Amino acid sequence: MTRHRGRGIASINYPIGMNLGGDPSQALVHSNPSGKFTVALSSIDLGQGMKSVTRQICAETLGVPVEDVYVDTADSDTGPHCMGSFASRGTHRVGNAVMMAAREARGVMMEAAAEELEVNAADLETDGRGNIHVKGAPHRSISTKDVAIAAQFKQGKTISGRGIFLVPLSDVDPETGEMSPATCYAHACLVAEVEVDDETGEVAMVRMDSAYELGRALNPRLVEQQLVGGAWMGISHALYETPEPYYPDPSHGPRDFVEYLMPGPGDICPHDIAVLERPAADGPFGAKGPGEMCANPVLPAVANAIFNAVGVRINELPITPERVLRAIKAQGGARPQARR
Amino acid sequence: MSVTVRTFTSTGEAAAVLSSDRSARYLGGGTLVMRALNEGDISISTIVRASDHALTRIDATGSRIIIGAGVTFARILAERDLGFLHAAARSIGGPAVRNMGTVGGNLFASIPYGDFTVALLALDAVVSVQGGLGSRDMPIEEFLQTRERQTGTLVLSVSFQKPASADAFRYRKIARIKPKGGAVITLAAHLPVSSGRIAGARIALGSMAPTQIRARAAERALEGRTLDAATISAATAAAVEGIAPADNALASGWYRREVVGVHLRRLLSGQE
Amino acid sequence: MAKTALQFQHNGRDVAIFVDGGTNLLVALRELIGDMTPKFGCGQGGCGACSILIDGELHLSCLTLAETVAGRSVETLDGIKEGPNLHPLQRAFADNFAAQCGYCTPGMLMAAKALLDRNPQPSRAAVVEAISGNICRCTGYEPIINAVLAAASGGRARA
Amino acid sequence: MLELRKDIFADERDDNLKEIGKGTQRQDMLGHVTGTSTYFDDHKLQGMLHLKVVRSTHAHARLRRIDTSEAERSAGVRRIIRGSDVPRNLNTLLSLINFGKDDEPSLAVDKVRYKGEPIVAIVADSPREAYEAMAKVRIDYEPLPAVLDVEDALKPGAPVVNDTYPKNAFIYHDVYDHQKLRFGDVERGLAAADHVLEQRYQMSPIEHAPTETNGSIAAPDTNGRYIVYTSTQALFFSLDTCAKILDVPSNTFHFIGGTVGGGFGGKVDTLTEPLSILGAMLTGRPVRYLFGREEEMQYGPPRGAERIYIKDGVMRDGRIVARKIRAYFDSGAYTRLSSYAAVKCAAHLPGPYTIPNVYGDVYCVFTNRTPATAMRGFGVTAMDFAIECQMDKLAHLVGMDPMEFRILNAYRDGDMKAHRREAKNTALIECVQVAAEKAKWPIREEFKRASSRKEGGGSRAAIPPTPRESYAPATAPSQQRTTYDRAPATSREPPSPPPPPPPRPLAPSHGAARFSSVFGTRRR
Repeated sequence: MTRHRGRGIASINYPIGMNLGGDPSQALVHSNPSGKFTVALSSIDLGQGMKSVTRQICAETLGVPVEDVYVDTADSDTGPHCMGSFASRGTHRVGNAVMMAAREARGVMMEAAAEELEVNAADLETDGRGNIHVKGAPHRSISTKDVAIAAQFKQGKTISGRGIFLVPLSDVDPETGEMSPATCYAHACLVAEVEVDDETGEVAMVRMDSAYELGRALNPRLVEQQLVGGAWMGISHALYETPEPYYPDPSHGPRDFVEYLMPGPGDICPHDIAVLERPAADGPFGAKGPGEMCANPVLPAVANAIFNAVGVRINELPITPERVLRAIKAQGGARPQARR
Repeated sequence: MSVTVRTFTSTGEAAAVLSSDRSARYLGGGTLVMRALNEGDISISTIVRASDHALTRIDATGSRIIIGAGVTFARILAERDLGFLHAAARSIGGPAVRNMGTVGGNLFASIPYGDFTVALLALDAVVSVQGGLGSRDMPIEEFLQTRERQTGTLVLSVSFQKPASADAFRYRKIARIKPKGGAVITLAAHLPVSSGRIAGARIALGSMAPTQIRARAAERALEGRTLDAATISAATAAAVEGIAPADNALASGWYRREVVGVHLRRLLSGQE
Repeated sequence: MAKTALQFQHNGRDVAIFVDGGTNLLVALRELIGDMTPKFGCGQGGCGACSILIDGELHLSCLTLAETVAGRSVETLDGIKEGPNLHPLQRAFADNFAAQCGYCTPGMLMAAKALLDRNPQPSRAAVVEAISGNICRCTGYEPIINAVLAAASGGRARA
Repeated sequence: MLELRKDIFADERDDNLKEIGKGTQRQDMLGHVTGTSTYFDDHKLQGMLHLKVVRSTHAHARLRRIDTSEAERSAGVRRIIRGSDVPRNLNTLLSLINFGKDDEPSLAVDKVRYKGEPIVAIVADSPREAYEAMAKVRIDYEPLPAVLDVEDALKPGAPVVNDTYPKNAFIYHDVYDHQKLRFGDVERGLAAADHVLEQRYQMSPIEHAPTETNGSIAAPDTNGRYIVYTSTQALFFSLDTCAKILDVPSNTFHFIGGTVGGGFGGKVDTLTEPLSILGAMLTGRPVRYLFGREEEMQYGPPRGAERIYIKDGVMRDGRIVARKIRAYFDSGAYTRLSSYAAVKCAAHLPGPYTIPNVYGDVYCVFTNRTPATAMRGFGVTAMDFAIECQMDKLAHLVGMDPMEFRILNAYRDGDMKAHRREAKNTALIECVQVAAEKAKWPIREEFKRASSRKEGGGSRAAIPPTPRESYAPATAPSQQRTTYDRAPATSREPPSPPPPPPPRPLAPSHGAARFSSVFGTRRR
């Protein structure tokens, strides 16, 4: 019995938002009478953190603390249209819509504050802690709460804003495929280390090192959630998952979580991640979207690591022990490549 | 037709209903019957329970061990005298399933389930069943061959001779997912040694046939020999003789044939 | 349909309901008692989203015939808070960002609680084993394992 | 463990921000750890009914007769729903953006095109009663030959899967059975290359496996409206799809969702909502339709399988000079979103590299299996697998370090991409450099010094002369000159190039308002 270690890499990019654009999202932001804000969306939080990231975007744009903002998702009577939570479009598209709405609301808030402080709105700034003051004169200040009360009960203004973000739909040339698929791209490179059992074809993950470039990590903890969980899904796609184990023969489809294979808590490995931030020109605070691309480099990196370990190329997914073993037998045994 | 639950204190009454009502199933730990109901199995319309304490008794003090059919895997894991069965018990489900699933129920679990039964087969267990007309003991192999019919009976207990030493009984479940995964292959070996030689070897395999089976050719290769490299090699080579495993979602028959010998060798030689 | 009367303790309170024959405990808890914390993920025993404690032991409510808990104590995620305060496991899950979609979280927390109730200082391997019956599709398990270890060590970070 | 490398691209960012960049706790975390986050199924409604679906047992069959008379009399049954009860029983998801033709019924009427296709829906007082009635539905099938392989499906004489697309392929731009990408002269590039490597890759379907299965609850609301609690990933997408299928104004519905137990792309297809709403319309009661786990795994849409052929030409010094790709998306029996994925895939070619000659044909093919849909990395995941495996092989072939090989070929700011747009804001090189650093993978100094912001553009910004299609590309005999020429040992069948589709003239413009020419066929 021999177990062989090997390392492999893959580098990728990923388009942000629906291909070709044409996928709008809208947001509404409004303040209650005490200066607390609600973001109304029809967008979905399916775990990726839509509520949380748009909350931070709104707070930053308004210039108020994050505690003063809550995001309401997905009620078709109150939330304006959104294309949906897919295609890594949430942070980018919805984030931009929220920014635009928050900017408009901020404009009204600053006007209302200017009226109360009897200054020009252009001379005001927010301190991010719930106050608005004259630039360079922090003592000439009013709280957002008092502004909201004044706007509502004295000035008769609604501190609210509307936002939409739309990347115009691109045409596609039938002959050349000329098109504008996306306005920005995220990037990644990942190194996988595996251990291959040359008698059984079993592959175990040893560790991963990666670098992901995402425009800006709006919330590093949420980014970490996506990247760690996404890399797990990449391992899962690489080595385990299929609802048709004998594709294209459809027989023996799994019926439960014992037959549908995904790595368990005992199959995971350490993963060191670096996050790079090259801001996208049209991203909210430069952000792209980490959600989808994070699994993609793992699949080929694992396949390439297996080659490095035992010298076989597996061109079919998932890379089951059977496929590895067949390939090892076909080449007459494991052929470990230069250790890297 | 709705579902009726019937609870009895005596196993006799429970067995009488099971044998007379084709739609009746014994609940046991619930992991098979409740799943079937949840998934719309309308062939079940009576759930039978029995509260007889004998069903949950473990007698592990003597050389002959008796385990009630209603004993859960968690209880086996809590029983120090059953240490040789802990690996098999731990290989069933996650903690919740081990708190629910029973030894008796495992006898009815089809591939890719039923790992504990592989251990029982290697131990040459006797299954005590109660039918409508009375109870009887049958060798586990006979039970497994007639399993379809046994849903109309009530399994009371399993019993077997305790292995003479910790080394005489070995168990390994080959699963892709860790620590809880369905079996690619399950292996159990009982290797009694008499005067330094193996006498009465039993090798049992799961997922290598529609029910748990014995690797008889491998057993023959071990019989009367010492467990040295040559013997292990002979047993390994014979592991697939006469065995034609099928494809399922977890592995193909080809793969199972290819690796069963490898895993048997590792089990017999104590390798990881 | 004939219904059967059933009494048990639900998070420390006596409850009485009438169940149809064959009703599982998950349906009884959610639809008859209104405790929505245990989730349906498969009805097969494979995902652990419906995990609860019965007399302190981890069980799958979807595979539990409701009638079998008569006179017993059933604990769900709804019962683990200490008054208005979060249970240390809940706090540790939050601190470690151990939830994304949140759907497996109730079952994970109950599996973790079953472990810590018996083994307050578990090894990483024991934590892995304890949550092995629970499927999480979002996190990759690492933050969940870290959260349980953190709760066990009283909130101190652990390697 | 996550490390923020703020030092890289620092000059392009203003980091003077208050809330952005902080690891603020999730807004929904407290709800998640206390179990109070409300998912669609956590709504308890008075008198709720349960909907289950009778599914096809055949991959392809004519439905001779559907007899529900006994099921209608079954205890607890409130309503049997058949295809004829669905107001507009034909839809395609992307009709909302005017892309593709309606090709999929909510409930099959004359034919079933995949195993598990819904035929009859049963609304009953309890799940048990629904299951009992399901067993009483009699369906008389006339089995038809099925096709399950994408390349078989494109062969002449293959069984027609989906009558809307009789050639078993989605039609792009009203003309082609595939999406083209043409950039430079790939055949000349291959001819000039020192090495040519052609490989076949196959990705399996993949199940999303969210812990919460697909489902919805619909209930009559005030003013003749319906309230719908749903697991959808796209609220208005689902709402508008239901309005179309049920032929009512969209404001008939009040959709509530937003907290979903995982999706990954598997909750876009709006499979349960139309039927649960129709059930509520026909019974006047709340109706719940929740997928079981086996249903989710086998008949919930998967990420579709893809088969990919890549032929690359590379020089001894490591420069890739040509990349030619043919890819087949297995859409299953209906279009759903695969037509869109194929265009996205074409746009992604040739990966994040600057290659002067690129050629791609991407097909969306119909087979008799569960229709595929979107999943995390849609249109790209399998192609990235193929491209990056190929990159590793090419590096090996020319004896280069795989990291350095990627840096050498990486796209840079100012380069022209194959879809004829300038590359901007690129960062592949930096990712490779940082990953190498983290993994302690040595790369040479010149590669450490490379930058996405340097040495791009110039001659790399030009669109190369590209032959028109009349330049019939030679498909055989291929110029295999490497050790990789053998068919992969693990493949179940040898690669066989399918016949290239005959070039057809462009259809004349019909003058309709164009949303985009990508619409294979417009809805009229």
